[in-house]
Amino acid sequence: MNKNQANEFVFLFRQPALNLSPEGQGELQKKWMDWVGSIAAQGKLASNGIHLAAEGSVLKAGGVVTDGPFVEIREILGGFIVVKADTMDDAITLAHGCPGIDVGGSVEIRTAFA
Amino acid sequence: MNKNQANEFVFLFRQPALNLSPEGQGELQKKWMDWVGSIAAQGKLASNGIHLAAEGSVLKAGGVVTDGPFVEIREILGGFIVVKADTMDDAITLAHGCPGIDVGGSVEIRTAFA
Amino acid sequence: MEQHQAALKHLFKQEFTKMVAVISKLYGLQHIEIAEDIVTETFLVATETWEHKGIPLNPAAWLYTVAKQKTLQHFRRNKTYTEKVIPRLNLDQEEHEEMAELNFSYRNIKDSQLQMLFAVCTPLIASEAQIGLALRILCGFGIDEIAEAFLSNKETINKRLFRAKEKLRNERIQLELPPEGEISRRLDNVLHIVYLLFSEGYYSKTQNEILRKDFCIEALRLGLMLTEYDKTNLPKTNALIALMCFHASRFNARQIGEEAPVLYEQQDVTLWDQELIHQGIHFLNLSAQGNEITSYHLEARIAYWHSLKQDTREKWENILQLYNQLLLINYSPMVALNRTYALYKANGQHAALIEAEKLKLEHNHFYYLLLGELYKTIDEAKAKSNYENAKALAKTQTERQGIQKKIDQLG
Amino acid sequence: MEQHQAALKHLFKQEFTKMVAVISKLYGLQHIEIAEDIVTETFLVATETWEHKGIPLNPAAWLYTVAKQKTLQHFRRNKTYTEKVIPRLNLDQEEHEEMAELNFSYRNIKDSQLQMLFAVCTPLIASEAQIGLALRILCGFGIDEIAEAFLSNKETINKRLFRAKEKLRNERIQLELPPEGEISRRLDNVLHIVYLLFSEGYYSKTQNEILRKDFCIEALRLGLMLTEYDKTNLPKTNALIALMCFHASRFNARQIGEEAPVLYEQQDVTLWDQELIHQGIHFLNLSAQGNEITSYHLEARIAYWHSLKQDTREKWENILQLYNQLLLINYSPMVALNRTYALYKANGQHAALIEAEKLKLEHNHFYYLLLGELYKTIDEAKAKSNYENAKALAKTQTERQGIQKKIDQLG
Repeated sequence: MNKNQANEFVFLFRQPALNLSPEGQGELQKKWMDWVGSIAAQGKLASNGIHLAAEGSVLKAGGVVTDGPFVEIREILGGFIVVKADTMDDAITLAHGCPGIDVGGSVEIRTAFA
Repeated sequence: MNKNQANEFVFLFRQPALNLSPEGQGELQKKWMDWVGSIAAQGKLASNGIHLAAEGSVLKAGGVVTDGPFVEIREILGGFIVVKADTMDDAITLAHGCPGIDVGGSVEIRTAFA
Repeated sequence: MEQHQAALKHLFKQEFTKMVAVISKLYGLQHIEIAEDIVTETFLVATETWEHKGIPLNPAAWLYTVAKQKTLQHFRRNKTYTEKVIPRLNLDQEEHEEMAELNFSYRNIKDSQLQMLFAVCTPLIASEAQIGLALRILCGFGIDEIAEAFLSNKETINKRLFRAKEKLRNERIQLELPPEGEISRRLDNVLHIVYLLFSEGYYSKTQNEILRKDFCIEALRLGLMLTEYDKTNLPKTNALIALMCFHASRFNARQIGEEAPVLYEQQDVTLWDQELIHQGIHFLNLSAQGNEITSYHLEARIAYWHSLKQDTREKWENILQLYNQLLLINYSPMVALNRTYALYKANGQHAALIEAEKLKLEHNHFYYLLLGELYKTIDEAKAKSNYENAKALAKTQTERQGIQKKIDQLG
Repeated sequence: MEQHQAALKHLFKQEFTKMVAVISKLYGLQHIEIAEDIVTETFLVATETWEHKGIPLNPAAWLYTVAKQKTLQHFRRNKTYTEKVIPRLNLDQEEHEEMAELNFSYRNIKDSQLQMLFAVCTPLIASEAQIGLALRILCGFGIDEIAEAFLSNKETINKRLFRAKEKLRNERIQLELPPEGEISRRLDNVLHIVYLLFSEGYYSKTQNEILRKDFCIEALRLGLMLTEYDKTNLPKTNALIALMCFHASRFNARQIGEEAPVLYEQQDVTLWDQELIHQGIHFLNLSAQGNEITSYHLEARIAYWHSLKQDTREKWENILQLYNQLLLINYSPMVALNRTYALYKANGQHAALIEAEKLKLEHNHFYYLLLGELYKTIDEAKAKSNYENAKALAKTQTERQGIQKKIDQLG
């Protein structure tokens, strides 16, 4: 396996819909930047990823379309980043401190391949 | 809003773990390529995305780490692509025919922003 | 005598590019027109002399000797040049002392030609101008031939070449290889131009079959030239050569006299050039080294599958998957159409129709031709209306006649 | 007389770059050494003449006239040059006729200098060589000054410059602006070199304060030169200028006599140059146009916040966020360390310690300095051992002495 590819992990961020004031939102946003900045400061950020708007639809068997991903999945996927780490354990260590976790969310850590 | 950004949507692919023979896997892979090829043939593929290995971990509040994303979420996120479409409805139309749906999966369609 | 003339013409064409490259190398690319003049004068002397005395044993060496004298004379005779041109030469001290001595060694000819290839294919010149310049300077075609290939006239081509050379001068393009670190990137542009040259022959509008074949052969020759140097003999170079070999192998099959190009499905496979197909497979194997997969790789593999006579589902399924990959690298309407045609051959009309209807290439007559083809056995009325659309959008009388035939064949 | 000498030196430095650019423009960059010789001879004549007859009313015009004569003489006198150099000139016919006439118009000087800036900053030359060349050719510094700035000797600098000029010749760099479509991309390299020049002055190892300031001023001048042309006056250019203004404003505060650079927190803010800070804000506003956010934008904003005297949490929170963004664009150990320092000032030692421990920059003495600083009020033993690590890794005696002071100040 190619070394460059083996060492990339995707962090998937899930978080329930929050009802925050603009200040609260700004505060959370700052915490996110501090957390991503911390990973970047360690030279371990491979890609800043894509951010997803909350609105969305889910398409399922039989052409069933449900509004928003909320119905089935309690925690909505808000975006992802790609990090560099030697092992899955190192990647999990990097994921610690993610501000989404403190507001009821989770980080899913997955090995990436092109 | 910037026009280029407004018109990009992310397709998130979820699918239960499948127990396929190598032939079955090859067949499904071909169907995926045909489906992505169809979107690309319409000139509507913005990025071929990142593919995710099945193994993974989920980090939650209190530092709880669970093996694999399967525990909580029945359908595992397998990857994503980014498509160009004028509206969410057009994006949903593009998502139709995704081979993951036929094997018990779903496509979540979300507006992307940088 | 006819044959004698043709042989001479062939020799001149070949030596033209070599001598122009070597003279330009010495006096700088900005004086390419002087180099052309000297070579043309050399050919005039050769024609006259050889007519009386017969062709010498080593005609190339004879030409080089005369070109050397002409060059010296040219620069001595023209006082203006000594004052205005010599001052602009790019000479090292050693080169300067060898000024009187053009170097027509095998190595120097090859080096100068490769440098000329990179100079003409500089990204600083628009590719349209590069094609004409490449045909003249790199392949030695006459203005009349280029005009014929482009269905144009000599005056227009001369103007276009003049502007291209002016551009070479203004951008101060040097006759040299790019710095080592940039060769692979610059090579992309060179390969692109070589492929455009090939396509110019393969899809040319002219009916002059010999001329069109010559274009393809010249493009192949330039591609092979790139394989003689380690730095340019990359997998993508081999992929492009493989692609050109496979295409060229069908050259004869595509032609029936002066008729329109024969559709792939109607080609006489006994006319396919097996030698070129084998060459293609050889270069296709070489291209598989390394990790980079370029569009040339995918197109060459598609062409390889097309070179197999049997019309199996496996073949079309492979072609379909290659087109899928090609679309991920580089979308184009023609690739989208070809992908849909492969889908039709692999999975049938109904599957292909659904996909075809999504393409909405409403200004493309090939799109309506494809729709007509797909509807033919399903809905004759729809087939007819699509063929009519195709005919209305077709650009040449020949194409319109071909489409009318299809309409007539419907029920 | 001292002052008179200094004024002359300043004039010569300024005119050196102009005259070398104009002469090189005419005779080609490959003859830059001849241009340098002519200008140096011109200065010799000026020194001798002016000592007896006094400085003329328009010294620049006087120098231009002598340089013109010298240039003509030089090319007439040297028969070898007429035969070997003249043949290599790049002249248009008109230029050729004006050969005797160097054009020292304001416009031509500016154009030639801008072209020289792009030529010296070609990506084909390694940035190390570019710095020396830029200091000599673009800024007019003497070999002795460059040697002093680099803590090197004249011989080494001369060798380095010789190799850089050889590279200019071998790569056949032309004295010209890049084609329009490439200017923005090539500008990135020019801005990079200008910033390196500035840093060479700002962070130089030499104790010669005047020389170091001169480097910074010259870098600023080159930046401002780029704002005089629409095509190079882009938001990123303004961002770089803003950045240099903010940094330069603290130049005096950073120095206490011949001592080591004063740490930011210990600087005497009354020594900050408010005029330069206002200039910085002006260019920072200009840089906000357009969508591109370069690292110069982020660094200039950080420098802006540093220019505010009050040490508020808001200030450090803003600096922290800007460093976070900077890391997303471009990771470097120094940015990672500065980000952690900002975190300390915004969120306290404990938060910063956790982050600092993760950086693991084990070969960087600034890393241990930061750790020592963070442990100072938490764990003196750990503070001491980190300072000891820093001392062991520090590269100069001055640094080691400064760190020893910190150790002595602990408990």
